[in-house]
Amino acid sequence: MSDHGTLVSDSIVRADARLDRRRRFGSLFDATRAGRTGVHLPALDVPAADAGRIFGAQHRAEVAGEIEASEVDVVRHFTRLSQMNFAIDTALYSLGSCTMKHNPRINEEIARLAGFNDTHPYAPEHLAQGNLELMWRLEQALKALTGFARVTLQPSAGANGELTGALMIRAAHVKAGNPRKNILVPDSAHGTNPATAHFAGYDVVELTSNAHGTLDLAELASKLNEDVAALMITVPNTLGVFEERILDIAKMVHDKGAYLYLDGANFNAFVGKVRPADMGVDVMHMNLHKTFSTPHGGGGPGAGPVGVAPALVPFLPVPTVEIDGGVFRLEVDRPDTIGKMRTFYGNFGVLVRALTYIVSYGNRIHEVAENAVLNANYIRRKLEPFYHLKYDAPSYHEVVFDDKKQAAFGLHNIDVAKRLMDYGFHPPTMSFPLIVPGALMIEPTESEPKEELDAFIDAMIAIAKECETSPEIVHGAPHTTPVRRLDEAGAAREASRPGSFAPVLRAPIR
Amino acid sequence: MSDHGTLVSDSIVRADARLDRRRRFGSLFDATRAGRTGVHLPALDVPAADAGRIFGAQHRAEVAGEIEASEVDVVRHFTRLSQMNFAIDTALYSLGSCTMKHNPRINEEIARLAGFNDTHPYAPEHLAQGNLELMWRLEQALKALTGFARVTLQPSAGANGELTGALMIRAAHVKAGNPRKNILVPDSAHGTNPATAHFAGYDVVELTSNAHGTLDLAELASKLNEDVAALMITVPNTLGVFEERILDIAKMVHDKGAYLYLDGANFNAFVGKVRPADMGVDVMHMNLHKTFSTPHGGGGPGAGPVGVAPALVPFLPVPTVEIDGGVFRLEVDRPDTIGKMRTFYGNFGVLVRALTYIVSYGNRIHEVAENAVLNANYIRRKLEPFYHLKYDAPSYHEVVFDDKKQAAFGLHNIDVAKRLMDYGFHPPTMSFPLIVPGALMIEPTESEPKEELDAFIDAMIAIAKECETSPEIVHGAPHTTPVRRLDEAGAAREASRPGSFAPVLRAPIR
Amino acid sequence: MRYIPNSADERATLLAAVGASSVDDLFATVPRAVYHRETPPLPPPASEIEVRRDFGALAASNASLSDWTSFLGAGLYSHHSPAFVSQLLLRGEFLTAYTPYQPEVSQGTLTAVYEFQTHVALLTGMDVANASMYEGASAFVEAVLMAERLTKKKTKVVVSQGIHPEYRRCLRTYLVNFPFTIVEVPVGADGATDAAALAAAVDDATVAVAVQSPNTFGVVEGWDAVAAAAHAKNALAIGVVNEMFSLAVIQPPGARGVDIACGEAASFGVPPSFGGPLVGFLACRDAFKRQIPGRLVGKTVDADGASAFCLTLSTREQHIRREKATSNICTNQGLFALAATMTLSALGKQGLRETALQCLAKAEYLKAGVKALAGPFSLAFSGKTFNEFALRCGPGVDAVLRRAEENRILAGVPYARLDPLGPAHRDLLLVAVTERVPRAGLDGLLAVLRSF
Amino acid sequence: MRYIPNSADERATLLAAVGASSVDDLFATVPRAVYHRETPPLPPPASEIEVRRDFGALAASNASLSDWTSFLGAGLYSHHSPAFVSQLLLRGEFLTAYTPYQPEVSQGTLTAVYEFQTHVALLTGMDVANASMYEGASAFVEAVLMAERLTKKKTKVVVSQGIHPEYRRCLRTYLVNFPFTIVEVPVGADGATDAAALAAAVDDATVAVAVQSPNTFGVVEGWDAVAAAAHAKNALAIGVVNEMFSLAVIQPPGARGVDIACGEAASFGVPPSFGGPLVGFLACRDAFKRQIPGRLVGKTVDADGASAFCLTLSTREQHIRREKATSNICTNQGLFALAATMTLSALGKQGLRETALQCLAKAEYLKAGVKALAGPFSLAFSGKTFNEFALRCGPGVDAVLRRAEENRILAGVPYARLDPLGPAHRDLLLVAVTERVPRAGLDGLLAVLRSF
Ligand SMILES: Cc1ncc(COP(=O)(O)O)c(C=O)c1O
Ligand SMILES: Cc1ncc(COP(=O)(O)O)c(C=O)c1O
Repeated sequence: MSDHGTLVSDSIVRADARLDRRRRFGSLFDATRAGRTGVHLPALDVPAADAGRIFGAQHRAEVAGEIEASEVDVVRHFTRLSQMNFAIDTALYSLGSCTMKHNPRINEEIARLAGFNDTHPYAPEHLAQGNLELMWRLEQALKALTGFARVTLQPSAGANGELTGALMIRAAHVKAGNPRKNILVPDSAHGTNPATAHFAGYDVVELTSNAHGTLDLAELASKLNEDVAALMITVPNTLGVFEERILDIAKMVHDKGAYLYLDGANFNAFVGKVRPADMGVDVMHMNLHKTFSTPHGGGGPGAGPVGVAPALVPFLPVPTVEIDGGVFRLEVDRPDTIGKMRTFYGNFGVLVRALTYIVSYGNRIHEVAENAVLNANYIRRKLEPFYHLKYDAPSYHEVVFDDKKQAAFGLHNIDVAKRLMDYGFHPPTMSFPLIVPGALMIEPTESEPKEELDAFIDAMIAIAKECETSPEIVHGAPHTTPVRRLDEAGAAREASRPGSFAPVLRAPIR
Repeated sequence: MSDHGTLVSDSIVRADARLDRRRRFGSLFDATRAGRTGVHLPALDVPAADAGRIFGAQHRAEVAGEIEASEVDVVRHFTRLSQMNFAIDTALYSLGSCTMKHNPRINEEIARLAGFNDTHPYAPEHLAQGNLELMWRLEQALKALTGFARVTLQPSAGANGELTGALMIRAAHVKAGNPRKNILVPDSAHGTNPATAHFAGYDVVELTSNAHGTLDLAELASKLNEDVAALMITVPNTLGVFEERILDIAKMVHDKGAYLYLDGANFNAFVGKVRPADMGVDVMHMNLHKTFSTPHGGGGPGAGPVGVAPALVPFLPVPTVEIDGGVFRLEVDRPDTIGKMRTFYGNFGVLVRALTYIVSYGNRIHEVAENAVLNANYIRRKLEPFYHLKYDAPSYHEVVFDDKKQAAFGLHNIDVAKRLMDYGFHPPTMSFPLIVPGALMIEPTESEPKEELDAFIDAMIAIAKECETSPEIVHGAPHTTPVRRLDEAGAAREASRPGSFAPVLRAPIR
Repeated sequence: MRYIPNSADERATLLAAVGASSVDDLFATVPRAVYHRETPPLPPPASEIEVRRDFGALAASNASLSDWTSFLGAGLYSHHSPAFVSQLLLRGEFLTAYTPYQPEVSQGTLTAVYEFQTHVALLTGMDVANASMYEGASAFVEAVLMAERLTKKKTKVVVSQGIHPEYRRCLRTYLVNFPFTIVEVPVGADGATDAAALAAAVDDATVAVAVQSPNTFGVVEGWDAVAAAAHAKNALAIGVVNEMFSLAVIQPPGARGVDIACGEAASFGVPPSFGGPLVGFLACRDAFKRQIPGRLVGKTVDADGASAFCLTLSTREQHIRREKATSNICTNQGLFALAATMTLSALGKQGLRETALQCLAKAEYLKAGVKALAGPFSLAFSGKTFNEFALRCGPGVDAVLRRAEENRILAGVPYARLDPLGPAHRDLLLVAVTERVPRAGLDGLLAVLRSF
Repeated sequence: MRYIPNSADERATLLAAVGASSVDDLFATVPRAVYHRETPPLPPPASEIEVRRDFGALAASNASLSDWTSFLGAGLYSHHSPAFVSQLLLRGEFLTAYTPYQPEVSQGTLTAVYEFQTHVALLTGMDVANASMYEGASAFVEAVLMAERLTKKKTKVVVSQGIHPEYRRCLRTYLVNFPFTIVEVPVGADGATDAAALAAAVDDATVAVAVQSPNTFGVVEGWDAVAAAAHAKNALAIGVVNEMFSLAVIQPPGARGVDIACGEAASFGVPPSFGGPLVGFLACRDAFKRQIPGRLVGKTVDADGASAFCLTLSTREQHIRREKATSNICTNQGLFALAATMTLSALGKQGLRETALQCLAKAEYLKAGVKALAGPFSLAFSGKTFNEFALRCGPGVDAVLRRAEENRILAGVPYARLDPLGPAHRDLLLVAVTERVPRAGLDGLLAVLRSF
């Protein structure tokens, strides 16, 4: 374990890459073969319709350019593609803020039951009682964990939850007579926070973090006034630091008639330990695809339920799920509602997975937070001698190092990140927090075993040493991935070129 | 496509293998951690039992040495393990005689329906009508495709089907007054054939193949006598050659009162084109895990149904599935039955998959055979200039080359096989037919697309050229697999060492 | 707990290593007043055995489309999903990966997203499509916001009432704080948007003109008129599609002058799942691509010159541009965009068309059946339809639904479900049909109607 | 056809390349008299939609243990299978691989098989286990044949009637052509094999003495007596186990002198699937390993010295030794041995024991309930049991089954199902219980009994 840093420069004989089937995966569009098909339907059992006659000039004769492939081709293509991905199912995924934790398979099994998966949202309510009960139970569980008066399950992801919350805040201010103008957002915030504030019709006023990475209360006081609709903070923030003065902050905000919005993407750090409503939070979204372990699926889907204090309940999006005499129903008639954030009721399949997860942990769910924080602190402690830590306040679920030490050798966070791939780990987050240049934001989550943490730590230390001894190896990394380091600037240039995305059509649309 | 043979000697920088998580997969027994567990049961809802009191001296306090791991550890372990496997889902699997064809996913879905998968064989028959109907329908379909009077679905795999057939033959001879002594088996036969004959209580008399790789009728005549219980042949045989004189052979066999047994492992070459019963075959097993596409699962399970001519029907194993007035039932009372080949009724789950497959092809199932034979012939035609073909009779579903040309450069079939892995393909079969020393037995199956056949052909040609130009590279292959060429002799030595398999026990059994 | 690997001993080792004497130490900066030491107010942990029992019972109390004959659509259509799709989605490499920020270890996801974009572009006749939006309605809102950015300083959007009421409701919800006027244009007797009214509603302040086809009554609209109305006043034409199979037999918006196409792609093998997760899409002409919201995958090369894919034009996005971003979307619908891509790959050109033709033929069969009825039912509109139509129910929608349920038939969606508080169309039932329903199912519904 | 990639054009290209003018040319050596040009006598191809409908209906007509309270066992016990198992089994790399003949590209399968062997060895207390047998009964036959090879020239096997009747039936079937005598020894009033009769039956010609524990009546046997009886005459002791969870609370055969252990390992998360595929196992003492049938995975190193696994001692097998092989087995139960390995890994030491203790406690609860009944039921035997016992049914077995069915309870397996033509034990119902059945289910069965 301890003799890290030993480099192995292996000369290996590869087969000609052009001949190695394992290395020839492009788009299936480049492998399409005329005349093939991968699905076969029942024989048509009603008279055929003449689409040409029915639609006349609006008829389309074919979707030119579409793939033609057999089932075999398609199964192989996607199996091969998957083999080029890194995933939490294979190793520690240090991507900070993304909470890449174990995704239990029972959740997938339950979400795939035909009684959930193959149900239509417009089925009569009496034929959807199980679905409604599930949503109701999830709301109760989230209320219990947050202390809020109600929780809407409708938002499709975290950012959508933020917008839902901001719109409710605005609706409440409007109802009170003045929509107000600004939302305060600390400079450490995730990009969705300012973007959301903007899309809710507010101007963003940025708050500069103090030396601990937390809110500067004097600055907050100076910027808080009757034009401020809300303060939008993240707890623990994106540095992994808890806002120690949260109770004071809440009071200051409330004193000005503003609302306190909490970005709950980091709920994983305190679920079961602290109820956000108790801290004076008025609105909070939760990322079910983080804290509650629904899989990220290479980009989504998520779900971003929003919990609210009593004052905001009238503004919840419709419908809500209500229970009357043991019967569940959808309530659409809520006069002060902001309206709808999407079709139907939310990412129901994600809700199923989240409730399965919550029920599986039950009253031991605080162990999630405890172990997430413990694991992050262990990494911090072990890597502190090797990587610079700009903010040294106590870490919760994640720790944000930076590349200051490595920069001395001409290497940057991206080099460390890419080299980590050669050791079999997913790199940390680098794109934020913006207040840490060269950030390496590491979040192990509670579901990493000690030996995996140790292996990750060893790899990080080995890389720190490589930066000193063999910078060119780190700079040239990764060396062992399906593709080498990409030209991302070239991608942007290519994307900007007129017509660059246009699918190759062999014939005009007809 | 045509510039094969270009070698790329790449010098790449790997991470220290000891630090690369992707390369550290051993047995989970080596990664067990005290105190972990991956399954959690409902709280015990009846009074606890005191096992120590109940079993006294027979009580066992723990299974010392057993794994201790969390669900996370286990999911990761097996995901990582799988990534070290080659599979038909990723590329052409040229392993001859094994019929590695596409395994449709609908078969897996159907076999996993709780109404099939979670049913008990001793449930009352009226609560298992769907299962019995499925077995009955599969028997009807196999009868339609083979022309046999009946088919037993009980045997667990091909070899078990062979034994079932041989036992029925013997029972018939016994009933006729003389069990007879020998079974004739050609020298090209798969190893299970002679082994089966032996376990059925017969002596094996080997028949030497003629210059075309088929039966020498004169030799057959000379060895056929009243001591012969059966002739056991494979059609097409393991060289991929059809017994052109099969009708004459059947007559010769029957004239001596013997039975003609057909090893139907190669049914894939003629399913839907020829009914074995029409050729005079009396008994044939089918490998559902070959012709009928049930997945091999890294070694099994299979199913080896056996079809029989009317004379052998009385001897079928019990139970059979019968239909009376629309109700399906299990018949156990068959006085001349050989008995039972296993518990229950067969590898039911495999039967479900096979019937799903047959129903999906329906009356186009002969296209399986046509395309399997076409693909094999295409490979043969393209590789003939580069690899030696000992028997040049027309090929059906497979073609057996050998390493005569490569031997001139000091290389053998195993070297070609291992090098093929570097090109991303699974090697051909080498262990038989015994009459082709240095065999390279290639079976592409019908489910390979032309471009995959071409890529395989290009790889084989490139290797043939490498044998001439860079024999050391071929000899040292594989170079790019999770492990390099294994010391198999060392494995046998180690296995023979006393106590070598004994699990490491940290404590005596208590 | 089986999801937390470290044993109590191991946790103690970690605690010692970080120099904490207890877990509470790690939470020292949480104000004591709100820090909980007691266990959370939830029941004890449930085992898999209990979870299967408990959730199995919930699921069993719903009407699954696997067991019922369903004519439910209204924006979400239940098509065949090939068996391999749900199984390959379970591969951990797809399921448990994050957004492909690190392309060297995400080529699988990236290639698939690029293919998704290409499928959407081909189907809609557009030049560029993004990596997915949440679902149809929010995709529609994003299309309007995009048009606003492209046309600058304009303040009005003209929207057909043939657009799904929930989409229009979302537009109102999201745009409430923008200085925007939303003008709705009704449909005519044929069920299609009143072309004259549409053209009349457009003025120089108009950002965009938006129409859905087939529209919420199932009626096929003419894109040319929409484009003409928009372009006459330098506005953009937005085409909404939520039954993507229609594009295999009907001219796509991109071929008929529409500038932005958006909507729902769940028809491609995405399970309905009580309405989510689905797969929104947004596609546009090349000239507008720098204003597209959400993720976009593009092509590039690696250090060895090998071609590869990565996320690109990310300066449009919130993690770079913050409040100036084209949208606040971050997490999208990756896994179900993948499901749609897999399904489209297997269907291919031939399967797409065959499925569309079957849907069309079955809907025509039903419509002919309705016309042949003597009873109190009629087709509400005369326009052409694809696989859904509005049935005017003399006996009332509820009576029809109930009678059908007795035969394990879900007869359709009452228009009132889409627009619960609106006054219009209370007697309309939206009846949709896909290739999943055999003729016996169609005849079953006709028999129910005939029984009135 | 979607499973055959090549299009008609591509097939024509291939045909041209091989120089054939039609597919028929390729079949020229098939005698014309038997060569079929017409399509096979089967219905037209079924689509996935039709397959789901058709097979879905068949499946729905069976009693699934997921929906019923089940006390069925009798050699096949329905235990919990963790959710991840069936999902990981779907990974193509496991599912669609062949037997690992080429170890360099099969380390996944090989490692898992080695683990399976290790689990079996640990559980049974043996030194070596093989890669799996078909199922319990054939494993038992192979154990007897192995004993015959090891003891040479002996001709008799002594078998307890406590061994599952189907296992004994298989033994008779397979051995019919060997010059063998099978002597069966009855069980006593406690349900255990009559120890004196057993010892008396063994003589110098005896190859092996075989006993099952828990036996087919659920009764726990004493291995020591079996080993003593066998070894007294230089025969081998064979221990059959088909409820492997018992080995977590009861001394294993390997610790008590037994030489070969065999049976069924399906209890470890393998779905019952109407009786197959299951997972036979065979384990033995080190000294006997060269006579073990079937595949065996061993350890070795690669060219770089890295440790790795491969199939070994294959000179025992049919592909090398042909008629001299230790068995004709080739394909085994790979995938389900993997399922069992996954399940065992997750259960681990703690889960194994906890599951066993729950089974035991629930069976004891039921037995106590039966004893407390006033009615016409009794425990048939007095011996100790693990999770199954024989219930003597005064009202007749069928009446009990029927009454239970009305309450969606599968009350047990009539002994007559195991031995349909035999005369004995017609009034016995074998009642088995596992951790899957909650107390309410146990009480439900007791209520049924109480109603008589
Ligand atoms: C701190 C924080 N806030 C908000 C978000 C946005 O959540 P989502 O991606 O679900 O929209 C994220 C996740 O990326 C996040 O890490
Ligand atoms: C020609 C032939 N016969 C018999 C068998 C034995 O079949 P199984 O492995 O199913 O026992 C095989 C398969 O390996 C085979 O290829």
